[in-house]
Amino acid sequence: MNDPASACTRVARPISWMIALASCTVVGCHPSEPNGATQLNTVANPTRPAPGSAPPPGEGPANISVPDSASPPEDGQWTMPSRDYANTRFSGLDEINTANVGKLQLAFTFATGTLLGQESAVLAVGDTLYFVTPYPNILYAVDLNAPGGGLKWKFDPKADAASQGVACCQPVSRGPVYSNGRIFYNTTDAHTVAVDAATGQLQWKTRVGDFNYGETFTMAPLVVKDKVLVGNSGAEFGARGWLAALNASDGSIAWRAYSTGPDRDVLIDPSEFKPFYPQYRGTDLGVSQFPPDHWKIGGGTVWGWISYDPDLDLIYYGTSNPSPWNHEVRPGDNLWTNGMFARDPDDGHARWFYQISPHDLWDHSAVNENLILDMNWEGKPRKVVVRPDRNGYMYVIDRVNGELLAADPFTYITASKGVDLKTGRLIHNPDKIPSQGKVVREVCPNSPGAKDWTPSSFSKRTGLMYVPHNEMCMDWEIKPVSYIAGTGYLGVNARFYPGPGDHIGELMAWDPVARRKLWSVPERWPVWSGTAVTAGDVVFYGNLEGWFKAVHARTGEVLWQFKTASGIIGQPTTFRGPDGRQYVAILSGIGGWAGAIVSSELDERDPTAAKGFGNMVGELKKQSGIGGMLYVFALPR
Amino acid sequence: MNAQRATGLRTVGAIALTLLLAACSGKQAALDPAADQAATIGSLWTLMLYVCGFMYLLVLIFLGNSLWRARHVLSAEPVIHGSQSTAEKPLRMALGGWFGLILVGLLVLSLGSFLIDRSLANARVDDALKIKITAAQWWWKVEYDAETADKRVVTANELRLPVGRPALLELQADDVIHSFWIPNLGGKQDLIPGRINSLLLTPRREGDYRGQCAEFCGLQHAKMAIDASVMKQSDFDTWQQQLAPAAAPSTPEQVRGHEIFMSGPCIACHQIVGTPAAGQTGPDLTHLASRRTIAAGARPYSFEALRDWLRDPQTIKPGNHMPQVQLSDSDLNALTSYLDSLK
Amino acid sequence: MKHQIVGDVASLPDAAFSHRTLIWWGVLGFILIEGTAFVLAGGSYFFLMNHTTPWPPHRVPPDLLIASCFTALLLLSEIPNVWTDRVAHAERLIPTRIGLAVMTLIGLALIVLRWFEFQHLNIKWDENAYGSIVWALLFLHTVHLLTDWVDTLVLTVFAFIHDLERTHYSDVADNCLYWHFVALAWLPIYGLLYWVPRMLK
Amino acid sequence: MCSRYLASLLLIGCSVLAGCEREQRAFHDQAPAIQSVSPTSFRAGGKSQPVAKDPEADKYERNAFHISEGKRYYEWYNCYSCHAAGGGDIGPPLMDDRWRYGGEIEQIYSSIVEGRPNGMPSFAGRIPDQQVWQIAAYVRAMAGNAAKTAVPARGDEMKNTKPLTQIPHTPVRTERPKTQR
Amino acid sequence: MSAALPREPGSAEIAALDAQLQRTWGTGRGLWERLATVDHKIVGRRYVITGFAFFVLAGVLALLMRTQLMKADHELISPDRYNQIFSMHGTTMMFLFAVPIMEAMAVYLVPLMCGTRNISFPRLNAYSYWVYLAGGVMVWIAFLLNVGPETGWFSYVPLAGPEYSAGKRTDFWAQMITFTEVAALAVAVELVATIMKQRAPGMTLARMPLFLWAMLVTSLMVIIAMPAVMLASSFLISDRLIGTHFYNPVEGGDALLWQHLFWFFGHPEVYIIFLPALGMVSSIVITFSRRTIFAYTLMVLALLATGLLAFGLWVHHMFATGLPRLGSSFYTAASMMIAIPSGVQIFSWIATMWDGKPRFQSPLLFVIGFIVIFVLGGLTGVMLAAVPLDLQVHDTYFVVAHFHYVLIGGAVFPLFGAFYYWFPKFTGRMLSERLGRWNFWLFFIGFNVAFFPMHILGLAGMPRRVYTYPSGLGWESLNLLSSLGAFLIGVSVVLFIINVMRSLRVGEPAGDNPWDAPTLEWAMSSPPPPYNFMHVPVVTGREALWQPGPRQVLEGLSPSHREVLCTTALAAEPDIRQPSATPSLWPLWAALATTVWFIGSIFDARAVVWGAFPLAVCLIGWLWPTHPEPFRERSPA
Repeated sequence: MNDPASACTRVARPISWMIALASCTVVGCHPSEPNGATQLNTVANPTRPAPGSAPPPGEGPANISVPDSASPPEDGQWTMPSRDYANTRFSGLDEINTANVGKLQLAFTFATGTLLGQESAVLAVGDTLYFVTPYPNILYAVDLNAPGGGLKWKFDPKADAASQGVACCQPVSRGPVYSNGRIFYNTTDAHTVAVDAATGQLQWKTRVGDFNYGETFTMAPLVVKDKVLVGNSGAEFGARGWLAALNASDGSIAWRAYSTGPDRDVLIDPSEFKPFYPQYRGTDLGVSQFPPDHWKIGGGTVWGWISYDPDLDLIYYGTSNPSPWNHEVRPGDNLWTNGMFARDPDDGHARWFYQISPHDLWDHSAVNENLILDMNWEGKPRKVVVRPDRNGYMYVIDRVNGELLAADPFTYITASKGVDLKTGRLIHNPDKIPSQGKVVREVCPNSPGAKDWTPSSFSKRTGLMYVPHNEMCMDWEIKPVSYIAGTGYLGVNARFYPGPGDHIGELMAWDPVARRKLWSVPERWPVWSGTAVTAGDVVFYGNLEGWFKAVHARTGEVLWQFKTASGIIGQPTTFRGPDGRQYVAILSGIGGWAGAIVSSELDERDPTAAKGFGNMVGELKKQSGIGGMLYVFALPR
Repeated sequence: MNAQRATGLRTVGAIALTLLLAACSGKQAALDPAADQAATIGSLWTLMLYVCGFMYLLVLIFLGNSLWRARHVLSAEPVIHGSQSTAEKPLRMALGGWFGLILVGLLVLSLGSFLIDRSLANARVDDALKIKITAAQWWWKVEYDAETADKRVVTANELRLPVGRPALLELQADDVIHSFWIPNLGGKQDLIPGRINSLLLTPRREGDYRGQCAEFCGLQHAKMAIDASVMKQSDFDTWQQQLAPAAAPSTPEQVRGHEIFMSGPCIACHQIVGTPAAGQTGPDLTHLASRRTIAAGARPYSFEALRDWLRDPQTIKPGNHMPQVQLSDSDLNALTSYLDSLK
Repeated sequence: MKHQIVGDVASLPDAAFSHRTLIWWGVLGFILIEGTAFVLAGGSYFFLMNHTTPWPPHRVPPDLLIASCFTALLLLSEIPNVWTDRVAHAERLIPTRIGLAVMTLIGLALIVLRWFEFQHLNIKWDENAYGSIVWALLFLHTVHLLTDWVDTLVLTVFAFIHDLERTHYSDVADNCLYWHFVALAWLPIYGLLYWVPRMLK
Repeated sequence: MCSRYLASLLLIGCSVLAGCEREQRAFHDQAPAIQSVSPTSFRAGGKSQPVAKDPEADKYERNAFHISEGKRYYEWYNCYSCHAAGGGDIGPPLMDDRWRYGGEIEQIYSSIVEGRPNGMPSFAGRIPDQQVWQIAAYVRAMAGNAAKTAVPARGDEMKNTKPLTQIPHTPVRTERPKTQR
Repeated sequence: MSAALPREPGSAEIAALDAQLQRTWGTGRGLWERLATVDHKIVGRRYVITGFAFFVLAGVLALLMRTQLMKADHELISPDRYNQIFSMHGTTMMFLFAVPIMEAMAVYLVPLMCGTRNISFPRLNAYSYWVYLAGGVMVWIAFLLNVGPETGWFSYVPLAGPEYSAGKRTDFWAQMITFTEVAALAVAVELVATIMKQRAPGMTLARMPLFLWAMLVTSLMVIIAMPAVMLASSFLISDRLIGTHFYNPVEGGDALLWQHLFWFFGHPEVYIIFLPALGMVSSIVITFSRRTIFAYTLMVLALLATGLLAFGLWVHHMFATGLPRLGSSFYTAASMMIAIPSGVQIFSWIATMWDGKPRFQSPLLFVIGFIVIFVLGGLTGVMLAAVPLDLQVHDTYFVVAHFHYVLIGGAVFPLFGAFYYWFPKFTGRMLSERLGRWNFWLFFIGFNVAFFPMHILGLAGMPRRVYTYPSGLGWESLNLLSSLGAFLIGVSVVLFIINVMRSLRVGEPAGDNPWDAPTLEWAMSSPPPPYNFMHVPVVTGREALWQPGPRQVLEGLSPSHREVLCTTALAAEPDIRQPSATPSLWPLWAALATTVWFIGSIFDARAVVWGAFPLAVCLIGWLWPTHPEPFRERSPA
């Protein structure tokens, strides 16, 4: 297992590389201006590592590491959107590094043919790139061998157009996943498909949910052992949340664990379920913590990121907000929504649960990524997950037993007064409890939260997390709402506006050991893209205006940036091409919740448009266009 | 003529007294108290009636007397200065006395009012049953608080209270100002959008009472009643426990009615716990058939009344938000018999 | 009935100043009415303020510059106003004409300033209750400013094309009185709109 | 003299009609019998083509009560959850006066009842006919197309759009609207 | 011109003077001259007749309501129409009948009682009438066109706000408020100025008839109270038309702001209606008892105290809104305190009668009816002031009974008394005493039959403003009784109208002073000549005409120009002569411009700006300083 000593030996290797880098800095190849493409860099690049080699040596962090089992060594590929089971989004490739990233150039582009939000990660498997468009959810296989990236094949799942009407924040897809010669991904109309990675032939297609009840798919599946894990979206439509495991072989449903309702639906077996805190113990809490019968439309969908710890053989994932947003309709803690489950991937049985926001007031869905890390915690090594949450706290939770170790605010928060570490409960701000007929003003963070689904990354070299997050506040009014199957189930008027400070979004480097923010890169608009970090100590992300940026992983300096045609809300990935060079890929195409104003051509004269974004991002229409394009970058040959 | 007047007054008084008794009984009568609050106010009313009645009597006597004196023909010259009159001085003294009497009377009344108000305001609320009442045009939503959320009981246009236990009502309005008033139980309290008011009632006498919205709230202000029952604690508990999900339809006709309900516009606004219907903008119907009235007291409950209501709600309660849905007679019967099965 | 004539009023003057004239009482009555309206509008401001935190809801108090210029000019205008009042009482034609003209010009400048003040307000009336009451107070005062300015303008024009009688001088004096009211009424409104939100911080 | 009376009588008569139409609270109104208004005819593509106007339908967008009820039902039937207060969200904006399936009240009625591809569900059987007309009238009001004297300035809710009484009626444009920058 | 003083004018001199004054002050018979008239008697007469017409119209509405409520479950009138009817009944009675008719009586009587030739601002007076007429006619036409107010005379928000009162109905109501308040305020200012500056020489404050005192206090109350409702209704209409948020609780407004502002006006309003009636009662009691009022000073103090206290108890209309209970107790005390001055006045009148020699003619009958009814209403008022009791009977028929006892008893009975009393002065003919008695007894009995049962109905739980009620609650018989009583009142009012019609043609000629009343309005012929007083009367005692000796007068006011005498405010010593405005059409044009402005702004908010221009033009035309040539010749050097 992972003891600190072994971690040390492993991270000691990159030291020599650091020396090289340092010398580079000394002789003046200081990373270029943001438009560094114009700057000539005459200092020699680090030699290209051989394919499949281990990450370059460097100085690794002392008190934190990623378990090897959850994060296998670098192979130059990127087979799942979160890169590995630990959700690090860390690539061991270092051909592109702080010294030369300024020279990054466009290698090729590829039109996606769709104009809504492009949230998909671009997978790189062997000599092929795979990505999924928003509805109609076409899976593209791009041939890296063809000059300029030719189309290998494309697969159209023929998803039902009507399902677009129940996709809360555009019918996006967060990507496919590759496993064992097949690509699995989810379609908007709540199907999961398996496609032969080589030929694009459909292997199986399973209808896992029913969009007539508001269930759609936006998440990327995760394949654990022989199970394809998928969860639904649609808590804005009163969909009851679940996570399902499909047998990878034939697509049949192995198990389905609901987020509300009786224990047998939630797959809680009292003999196995050992939550740390007493409030989660009891029978059928998923029923009793809702008004009568409400659990059937209680939300708690599972549309975020799943992590997996092979050592403990547990998956970790969060459940979303309860339905509807109007909290007065659903008194009680609304278990098991807005919390985090640890489950056995084989039978789906829950092992522990921790609720991030009991009786959620603000749509602070708890679906964000859980980074699987091993840390020295108060002198003792502990297996933890670290998760930046929408409610503005950075949670550190023991992943063995579900004990809350820390919840540190990383943004301006008025919605709550902190987290009680004894009881594990979030303390709602009594001044901000919404009641009907009043606007609650200055709720920070707002409902997309301090950080929405946009995944952060963790560098094994710096020991830092790179978190794209936002400083936004909102006014919030609740109003009566009826559940009508297939229509939105919100009961809220909201309008968003920037929080304190001169910027809305930022890319933040968070030190999970010291539990503090180190530096940040400010952005005028919300940061709605994921991040990726490489062994070259470069962090990649994009912003809504369309700039794709490379940032120094240690200083936060913007080393390089490139203006794509549309805003970026995708997830950057990096890989080694068949020609042995390191590439960086990103989808550009504004949309999603924050960008719908632009790509759905909403009318920002209504501040409540896009559930409140209308009030804030109307100007974005002037700065970002509608688009859908794959960009792949590489250093000049 | 004065004699006539006096007789007339006596007759009027006698009639008035008889009629006054009408106010002293009934299921929507302020002077027929069934709760501590109404009883306390009733005693204040009695005090006021006596004090004010006495003062009124004095005025009438004085007035009658002055008219009686007018029979005496006095000199024709007008009195320009009060001092010319011998009666000026005694009248001044009488005025002083009258002034004092008013002061004392008002003092008694203010003090009485103040003390009673304090006693009402300071009543104990620790073990009170908490009930949230939301008023909308033109019906009442009633939610009983419970230890866990799933034990909460939601109903509409009826309020059931256990006898002897204080009930703390939390009052809110969805749209316009309404006023909650069950005269037999206590005074009224407004429900104002954007504010939360509360009202404490401590029922002491079992029985059925009626309340009505007391603040003008639009077209159907007249037909916004609430049916209140005060019952034994044990009966109350039984009632609450019965309120599990709605009965499943049993006869084929009910099954068809159920289908009509679930596939029609009904479910957009109404809730029937245990079925997909989860609307909130209309009254909860889970136990509709156990209520004594429909449409917030517009009609007594009966199968026929319910069917009439479903056929044409706009004739029974013009302007209300229940739409007219075109249904064939057989569909109407099926729907009615399904709803009628929701005991 | 027999009448007995006991005196003759023909020797009484037919014009006078201030409270001896009917007009003055009328002006006073309207000042009272409008003053009450101002007080109640100010009360409404406080009433709404007590219902909303923070105040203003978007935390941005209105910009001080233009309003303060306006206030300063309004206060300065009291100098020519008092002077005009004095020369009118003395029934001096030329100074009265000058005073009226100066007051008209100052009034015009104030209206222009007010125009910019509206332009630079921190909020629109249809944003929230704060915006509504701010606009209402400012609008209310602007109406007074405008009416008195039109009144001054008419008097000025009249004074330049006619000789003035005592009754006209009296009108001028009443106009000066009303201007006192316009100026005085502004000060609490200025405090309310511009300083109360700042003091709350 | 006589003619003057006659004229004033006529004037009053006219305003009687206008007033009645705008102010009537018709609880039992028979909804217009609508012939299917196809948005897919060659002429109706995205533009408000003049369709055969049913005077009954026309009444709705000129009647204050219907528009006000429409606003209520727009919320009750969760229309706002996709179209917000007209600015749009999952569904397209309704206040920009750009209509994919036609902006006449009959066409809006059809869109609600029949549903449209790409997500607009069909509310046939879910919303009673008269209420659909009322909602359609309110939707017309959002883009400034209903009678200005019949629309409410705002609702008792979070401030959203400009007061409806002040939303200018933007005539249907053939070019791309200004939202395309 | 004059010989030695004192002297008695010869009849030739009188005839010559009369002819000259007729020329100077008279109103011609042409249409334009009638429209241009500024004679306070003509304007007052129009005012009274218009006000009475509104009384009859509102009475018809009352009968409609009583017809509807005669039976349980009676659905004769639809709720929509019924709501308009009761709103119009209240609105018309309060705003178009009660306040205007009291002011109208004052417009007619105050200059006469003061001993002056015209009211202080005759053109403003004419303007006030036209504006009042326009407002009343506007709202009634609107009502007939089904655009009548539907939210009660109190128009509580949010029911009257933009969301719940569709269309223009409430807008018309709100503008009607503006119309009537402009009219009422104008009259109030005139009356104050008239009473303060135009009293006859020698009429010191201590010699003022109580009617003048009552009107002075009333006018001051109007000046303080009416701006509140104008402000409130302006807020309301701007909420409805331009989307302000004064009453939108969600955006920081408050429904209770309306109630505070409305009742800050609404409660004094009751006293504004009631105080003039007290003045009338005093006049009648004095005349018919042939004794000066008992305790004059206390009566004056009582009027002042009532006027002051009236502003301290508006909150007692809001006890049920959940305001802090302890604060409410203060208003209980204040409300009860107002019983003290009322009690003192009641005592004084009865004492005056007791010590006097009452003649039981119609005016006094109405006063006796007033005392019997009003005292009962006052006592139920004391009951309503008690918070707990108010919570039971507030907004029930008990309150309906209470305020009809107070307002009909306290204002309409005295008003009818005043009609009988002053009719001879207005017309020169007596009303029939026999019909008068029928009129009184039918009214008195009908009133008590109609309204006494309502006390019981209220206690039996019947709320106000219901268009129908169910059977089985024991309300049927009382309601039937009440309706019968209402029809009795109707019959009595018809009798009154017949009486008036008859008397106008064949009534007994009245002579100057048929009742041998002591106040100055009886000093000239009936009806009064256009110039009122040939010479300026001099007052030597409180009961001017009862003073022994010949009537003393002053000469010297211009016979050829409109001129009035101003006296000092307190001691009423002759001070200056002031010109009085000549007939003009400008007030009519200004009123028309005002009407266009106000009604225009209902339909288009921009009318607030453009509508002001025609009005400004009219006002400039009206107020353009005249050149007082005629006076010059007569001015002392």
